[in-house]
Amino acid sequence: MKKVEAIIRKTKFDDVKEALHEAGIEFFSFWEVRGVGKATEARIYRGIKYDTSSIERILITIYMRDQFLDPTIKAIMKAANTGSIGDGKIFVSELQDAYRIRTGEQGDKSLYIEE
Amino acid sequence: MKKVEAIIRKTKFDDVKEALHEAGIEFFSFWEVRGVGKATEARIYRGIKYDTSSIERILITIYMRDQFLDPTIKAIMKAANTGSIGDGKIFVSELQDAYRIRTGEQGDKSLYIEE
Amino acid sequence: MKKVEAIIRKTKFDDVKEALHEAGIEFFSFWEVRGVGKATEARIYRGIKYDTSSIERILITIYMRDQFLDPTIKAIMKAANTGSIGDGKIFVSELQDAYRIRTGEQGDKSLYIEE
Amino acid sequence: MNETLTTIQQIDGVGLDVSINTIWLLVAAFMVMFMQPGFAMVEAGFTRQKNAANILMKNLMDFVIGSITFWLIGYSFMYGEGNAFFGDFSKFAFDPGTDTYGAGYSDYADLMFQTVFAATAATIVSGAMAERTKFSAYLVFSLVITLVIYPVSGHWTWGGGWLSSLGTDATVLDAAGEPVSWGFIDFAGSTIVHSVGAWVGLAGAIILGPRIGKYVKGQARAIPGHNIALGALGVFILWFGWFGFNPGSELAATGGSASAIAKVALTTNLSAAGGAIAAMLVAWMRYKRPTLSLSLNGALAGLVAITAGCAAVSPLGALLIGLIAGTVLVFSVEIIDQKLKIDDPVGAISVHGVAGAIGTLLVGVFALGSEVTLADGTTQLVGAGLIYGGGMKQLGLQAAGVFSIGAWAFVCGFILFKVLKATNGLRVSKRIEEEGLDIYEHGETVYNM
Amino acid sequence: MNETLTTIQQIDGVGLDVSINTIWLLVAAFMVMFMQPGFAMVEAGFTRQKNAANILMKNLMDFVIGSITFWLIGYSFMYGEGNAFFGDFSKFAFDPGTDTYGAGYSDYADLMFQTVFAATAATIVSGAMAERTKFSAYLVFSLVITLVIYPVSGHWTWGGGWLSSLGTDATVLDAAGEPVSWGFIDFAGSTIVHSVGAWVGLAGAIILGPRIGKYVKGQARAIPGHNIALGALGVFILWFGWFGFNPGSELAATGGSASAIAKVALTTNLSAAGGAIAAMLVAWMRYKRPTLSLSLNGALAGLVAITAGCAAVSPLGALLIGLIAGTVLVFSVEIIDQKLKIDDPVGAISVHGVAGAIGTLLVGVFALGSEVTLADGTTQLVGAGLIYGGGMKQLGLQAAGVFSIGAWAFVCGFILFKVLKATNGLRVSKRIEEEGLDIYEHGETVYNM
Amino acid sequence: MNETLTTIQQIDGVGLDVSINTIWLLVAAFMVMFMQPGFAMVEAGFTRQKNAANILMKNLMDFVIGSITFWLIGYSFMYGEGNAFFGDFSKFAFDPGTDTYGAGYSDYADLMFQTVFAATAATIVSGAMAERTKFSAYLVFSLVITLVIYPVSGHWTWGGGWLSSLGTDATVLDAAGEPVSWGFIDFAGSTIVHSVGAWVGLAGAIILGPRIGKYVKGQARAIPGHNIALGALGVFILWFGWFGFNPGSELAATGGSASAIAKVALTTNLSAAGGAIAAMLVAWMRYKRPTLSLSLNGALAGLVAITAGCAAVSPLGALLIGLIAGTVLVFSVEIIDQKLKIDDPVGAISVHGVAGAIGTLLVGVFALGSEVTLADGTTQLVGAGLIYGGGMKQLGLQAAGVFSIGAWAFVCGFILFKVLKATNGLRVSKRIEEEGLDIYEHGETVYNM
Ligand SMILES: Nc1ncnc2c1ncn2[C@@H]1O[C@H](COP(=O)(O)OP(=O)(O)O)[C@@H](O)[C@H]1O
Ligand SMILES: Nc1ncnc2c1ncn2[C@@H]1O[C@H](COP(=O)(O)OP(=O)(O)O)[C@@H](O)[C@H]1O
Ligand SMILES: Nc1ncnc2c1ncn2[C@@H]1O[C@H](COP(=O)(O)OP(=O)(O)O)[C@@H](O)[C@H]1O
Repeated sequence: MKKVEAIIRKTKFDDVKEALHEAGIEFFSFWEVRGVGKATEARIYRGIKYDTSSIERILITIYMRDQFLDPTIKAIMKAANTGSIGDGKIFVSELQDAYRIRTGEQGDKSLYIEE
Repeated sequence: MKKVEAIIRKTKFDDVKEALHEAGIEFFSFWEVRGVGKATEARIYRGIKYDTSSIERILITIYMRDQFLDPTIKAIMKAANTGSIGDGKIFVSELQDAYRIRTGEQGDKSLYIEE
Repeated sequence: MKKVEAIIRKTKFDDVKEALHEAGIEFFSFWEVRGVGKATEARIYRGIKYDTSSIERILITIYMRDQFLDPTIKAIMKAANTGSIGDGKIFVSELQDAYRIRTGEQGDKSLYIEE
Repeated sequence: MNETLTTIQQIDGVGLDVSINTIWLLVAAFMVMFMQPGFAMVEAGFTRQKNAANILMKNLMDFVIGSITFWLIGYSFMYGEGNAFFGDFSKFAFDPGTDTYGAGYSDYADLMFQTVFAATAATIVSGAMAERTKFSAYLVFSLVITLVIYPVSGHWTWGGGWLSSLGTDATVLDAAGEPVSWGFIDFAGSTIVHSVGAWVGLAGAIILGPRIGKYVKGQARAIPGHNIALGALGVFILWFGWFGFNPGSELAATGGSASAIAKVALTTNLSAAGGAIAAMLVAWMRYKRPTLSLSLNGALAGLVAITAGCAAVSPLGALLIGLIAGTVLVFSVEIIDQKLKIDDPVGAISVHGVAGAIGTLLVGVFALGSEVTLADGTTQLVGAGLIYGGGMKQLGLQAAGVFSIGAWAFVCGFILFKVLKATNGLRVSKRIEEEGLDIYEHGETVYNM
Repeated sequence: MNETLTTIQQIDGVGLDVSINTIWLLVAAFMVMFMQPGFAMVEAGFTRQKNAANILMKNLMDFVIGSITFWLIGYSFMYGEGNAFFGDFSKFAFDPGTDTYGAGYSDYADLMFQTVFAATAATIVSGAMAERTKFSAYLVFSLVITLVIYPVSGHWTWGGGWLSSLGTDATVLDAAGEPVSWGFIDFAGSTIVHSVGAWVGLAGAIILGPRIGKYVKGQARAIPGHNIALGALGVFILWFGWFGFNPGSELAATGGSASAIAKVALTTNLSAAGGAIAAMLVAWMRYKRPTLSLSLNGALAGLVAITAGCAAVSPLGALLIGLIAGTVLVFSVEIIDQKLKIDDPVGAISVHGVAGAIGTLLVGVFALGSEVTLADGTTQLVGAGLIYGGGMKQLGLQAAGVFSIGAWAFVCGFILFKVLKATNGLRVSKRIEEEGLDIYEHGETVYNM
Repeated sequence: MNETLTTIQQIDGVGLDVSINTIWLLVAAFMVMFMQPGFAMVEAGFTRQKNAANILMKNLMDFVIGSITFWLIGYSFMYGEGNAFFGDFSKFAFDPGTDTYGAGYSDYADLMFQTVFAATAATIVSGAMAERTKFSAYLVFSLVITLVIYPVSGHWTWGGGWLSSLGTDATVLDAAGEPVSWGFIDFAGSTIVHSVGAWVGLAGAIILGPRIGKYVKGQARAIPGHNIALGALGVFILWFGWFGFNPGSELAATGGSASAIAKVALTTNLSAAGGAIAAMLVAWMRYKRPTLSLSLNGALAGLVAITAGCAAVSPLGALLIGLIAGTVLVFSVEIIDQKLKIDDPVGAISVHGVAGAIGTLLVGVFALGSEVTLADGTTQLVGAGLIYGGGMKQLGLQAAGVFSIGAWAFVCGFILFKVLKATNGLRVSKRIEEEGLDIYEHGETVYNM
């Protein structure tokens, strides 16, 4: 199982969500993060410069079965891309185990609903 | 060492917290996330449908020594369960290293306080 | 590649940011989290005690090439330290893959900008 | 008030005093209308964010519905002459065309002033029933309270009904040989407005039952409000609005009323201050912390409590009423929440119901009374409270008002909500309550990225 | 209004009626000024948080600039005698020193009252052009609207210009043998204030184009406001302020005005209520949900719509106007947003433009008219609407006003923004829009840890 | 003001002018009371969320304590006749029973008006000492400022003390042969109210020292406020309230006062506008950005600055005072924060102290003066500023007031806080400051899930 974390523009969220659904991803979680990068736009608070480079982004976290990794990456890459600096990144890591609280299912099975 | 991430209902937070304490977990971090899932309740903003399925959840992150994994999973599974759709999931991954900033302790030792 | 997560005091954020920049870290993401720990200061809401121990912290997440791990840990350890309880922790885990959305670069390359 | 009206200079047939009184009444009415956002902010701030759109919508809609129905029928039902129990339909869809300035101010201004009071009674209920009530049921309720519940009991006192002359004693004749008429004192509506809302809300909260997760293993859980800064803003707005509510209820600013309105402003302010400080100190002693949420509730308790007696007591009496109300508030919240296990998310029952009842009763203790020259030339103090030598008489009258109106409101509320429960349904489903009324009932969330 | 002025008692040469009217006007002016935070909260709440500092700054600065320029020149240009189209410079940098109390109240009070109206017109525009307009361009715009656009069309009616006597018919002579003078009715400014702002904003929104991400593959996307609780607070504040806006526009409280101001308060309130409930119900039927955001907009639509006719229609007429305005609002928002694809983040064009136009036109339907005694002793109803037997005449006058002023505002706005676009630039760069105007334009964010 | 009082029509022995003045004073008092949420929102918005409950609680409690103590003792100490330096106890627990309408309005209205002023002085301090002061210490301080510090220096001018006749010159006799009496001009309290609060706060901020993390390696760090939208709302509320503060301070609306109150509203508004725009432009030039936070502070600086001279200067003069105040504000914030390293989280010292002092001094430059007919029949201008030919005299008087009152407030504050530090403790522990005063001092957080 994999954990995919994607940091994307807020304005691209709807597009990415749709692309993920098309790629077969039904569940994911997300929250707002701030990113520090190369952009160095000064903020001024009452005459003092501060926080010279943080921007607002959304972090999407998806836990998935291995076979979804490739389509997911592709979907995000396509939907979140604008070509300008600040499009964000995708990070992949290994997920060891997963449980569905409602049913107690474990492992792969907990990541999809049998129909 | 393990990293356990649990996505639970907000209303179950107090129960889970108590259960974790009983399971010997003294430290954890949490924040609010939104989840996208199968529920597809339409929202309407000024006549336009949007964001058709996001719900509010809490993500709890616990970094722990290996021996705490089982009791932790059990505790969360029990305390967060309501049996209805939307109870959430638990994810486990490997943690490579840990440090306590205050003392500089590293590894397992950084995850508990000797008394 | 590594993923470093550091939970630090809000008031130490500026110091840590500077230290990271000095250590060569150009990009990171952060958000606000609440921590549950040993501190047990009671809150009272309309006569009922609750939420006896949560405090506000910042979680910094940095995805990096392996060679940055050591300087990064050192930088955070130094900048975030006050010596009092509550300084926070640093967690390290393995990162399997990374992509830069703008360019499509993958792996190590996606984590720095060639000049 | 305006006994020498005929001698007052007129412009186009309207006396300057009429203009003065009308301005005063309108400004007061506008300030009372401004209490609506005060309630909205308090109720939204003291509940969870997943239900914020719902509570704001309820606060908007009870004012909207109240504005229409009270103009259409409620006003007539309350102030139409009728009998001792109900008004009539003589003021239906109020629009006399030609203003009579009957009471020394524009008739239209009176309607406006009374309308915002009706809406206040309605809006209190939403707090006690927050976070679990169906929106459609709430709309029906808003209609009924401004059409019937509030106007009827309002008629009993302010509309000249039976409570307004309950104290009259056939043996006490004034200089003109008429029995001196007085009764239950509720100057601006501790009981008539605030408690009515609260007791209806109590009935609703009982029938609804507590929110999911409020009582776990027999223990009350704290469900903190999501934005106490908005709540504090709301309380300050309410405090401000109360300077329209109480001093405005003098309904005049000329003659002796010029002093009366200022004195009412003073008693109102002192009681609010007393309520806040008492609640803070009691909470400090009991819970080891001077908590903001209870201090805010304490200020409101002081305001509600003084509303009945603001024109009848001295500044010192007002301060004492506030201190008592603030003290009781803390215990009341604790008992209702933790002992009686009635889930009142914003404390409306304690603030508007308990403090309203206590404040109304305390008029029977602290009222200065007014001197009346009797037929035999002696003077007598009528309406004086216990400590000013009035004995238990006024206290009895106050109790009669508190209990009769309380019973009316509670019973009406109880029946109404039972009927709603059986027909339309009163409570949202478990899932909706869990995920928030905003998404399911209104399809909208208040906070977005 | 004060025909018998000379007989009124004076203190130091100033009649008590002057004091009464001045107080009334000042309190009303302060309440209208208080609409500024209402607009600020609505606009900030209904847009995204990354642009909140920008929108707050615009709301602050249009009031600031308007206050200065309208005092300096705008007031003179609007109310200076001039000709039928423009005022003059006779009131430049208004400071007469000795007050003439020319209109029955302090001259300075009049300036204050008119100033806050001018600022209202200006502030409406920021909503329609939110989240993408350069701050510097907005400053220039604020200057121009309070210096020229608003004062000129304002002069046409309120300044005694051509629209104010358009209905005059040389054959209808009053008792004194003079032609009875009346014209376009816009009592407090549905068209003169609100629509002017909206049509300028429409021009701006068209020239700017939609926000990035608003229309994707030809489909309108929802970009929800970041804090509807602030938005709701803003609407309540505006509602409160409107009680200064409309009743204050009577410009007097003595004589028959004592009744008029109260009646205007009533019509204003009923229309607002009608607007809110209609919008809620229509949205409920159309989108299956009673949404807060549209109900709030509906209340504003009701308020804007009644502003023209608040003194001319009956309470029932007012309620109907509100219901119509609230209904139209929902469709207007949908059409402008989804069909015409004009991106108006807070719905200003629908609320202030469309509802303003409809409300102004409806005066031609619902106006009660006023009876005038003619030279031959008979009486005639002038200014009556369609349903009161006035035929199409008043409707025609209303249409003349709506279209002439609308055209003036739209064309001026169009030229102004085209010029700004070509010179200073009107829209921020893609990157700034993406990351938020707050950081790049103001170097500051509103929400911080 | 009411020289022909006896001839005014009365109702029940109370003149209509008394009603008019009383209404005016009460409405103004309510508006000033409403400045409390303004301050609360500004201070909460400009500090961090972990201390929001604390700052809201302080704002609530200083008004509460001020309301009680000023009624009980402060009012008497300020306005009781006494001597040139202190009042007396003749108005202790103010409740005269029978209203004398001594000054042309209800005595109770006067108390209300003065009370809200006292509370304003108190509330300013919380901003300067925010985010690190013990709550218990703050309560004691609130008591002392409304009991002693504010009433004493207030007595010097408004209570008829030594500053009020400092300009009197035994050789300048009026028509009646009496020396013409005038002195330090501070119409509504730039110095008497605002600066007093600010200088006490300055003493407090110095004794407390800066917040943890404010100065790192000798460099000032920005600690941005957590919700500038609330801050902006607060500023708008304050601006609105100021229309009660300044025009209300005329204490009458009849006779020439009808014009005066309107003119004061105008000067107040122009100065606020001037302050905001100057601060914006200076910040734009100095920091490359038109920042919201400084523009908001600039508006407040303009308001504070004009408070002394609002009735003494021309509209143009007011605009200039605002422009100067707004300009100085930016430098003052920078110097106090970055050079002097005094940590004033919300800029209260610059806004209320520096702008207050400058505004008061500028009266000595811009005051128009008033003409007095002397015993010899010639007329003389007294109280005129530098540019109107008054020379340095009035400037000297203003300086005397600014410095004597400033010294009094600062020294009292210094002693008070030193005593508090030595006894109760003034500053919270490092851990409490780090984790937030809300949790540890009040056991409650403002924002919850
Ligand atoms: N190495 C990293 N670790 C953590 N977050 C990162 C990292 N690189 C990028 N981000 C996040 O992604 C956001 C946008 O990425 P950025 O590098 O600016 O895009 P681009 O590569 O297109 O220039 C950053 O603001 C930050 O939040
Ligand atoms: N694969 C996943 N990746 C990320 N988040 C998930 C995933 N599955 C579930 N979640 C999170 O958990 C929440 C609740 O889980 P859900 O699947 O709805 O519960 P259930 O399995 O009981 O139906 C979701 O809203 C989402 O936030
Ligand atoms: N094992 C853990 N898992 C998750 N979060 C943790 C863990 N340990 C600490 N934290 C986070 O770090 C914060 C501060 O750490 P803490 O242990 O209190 O510092 P110290 O070790 O210096 O006493 C906690 O409030 C919590 O948010």
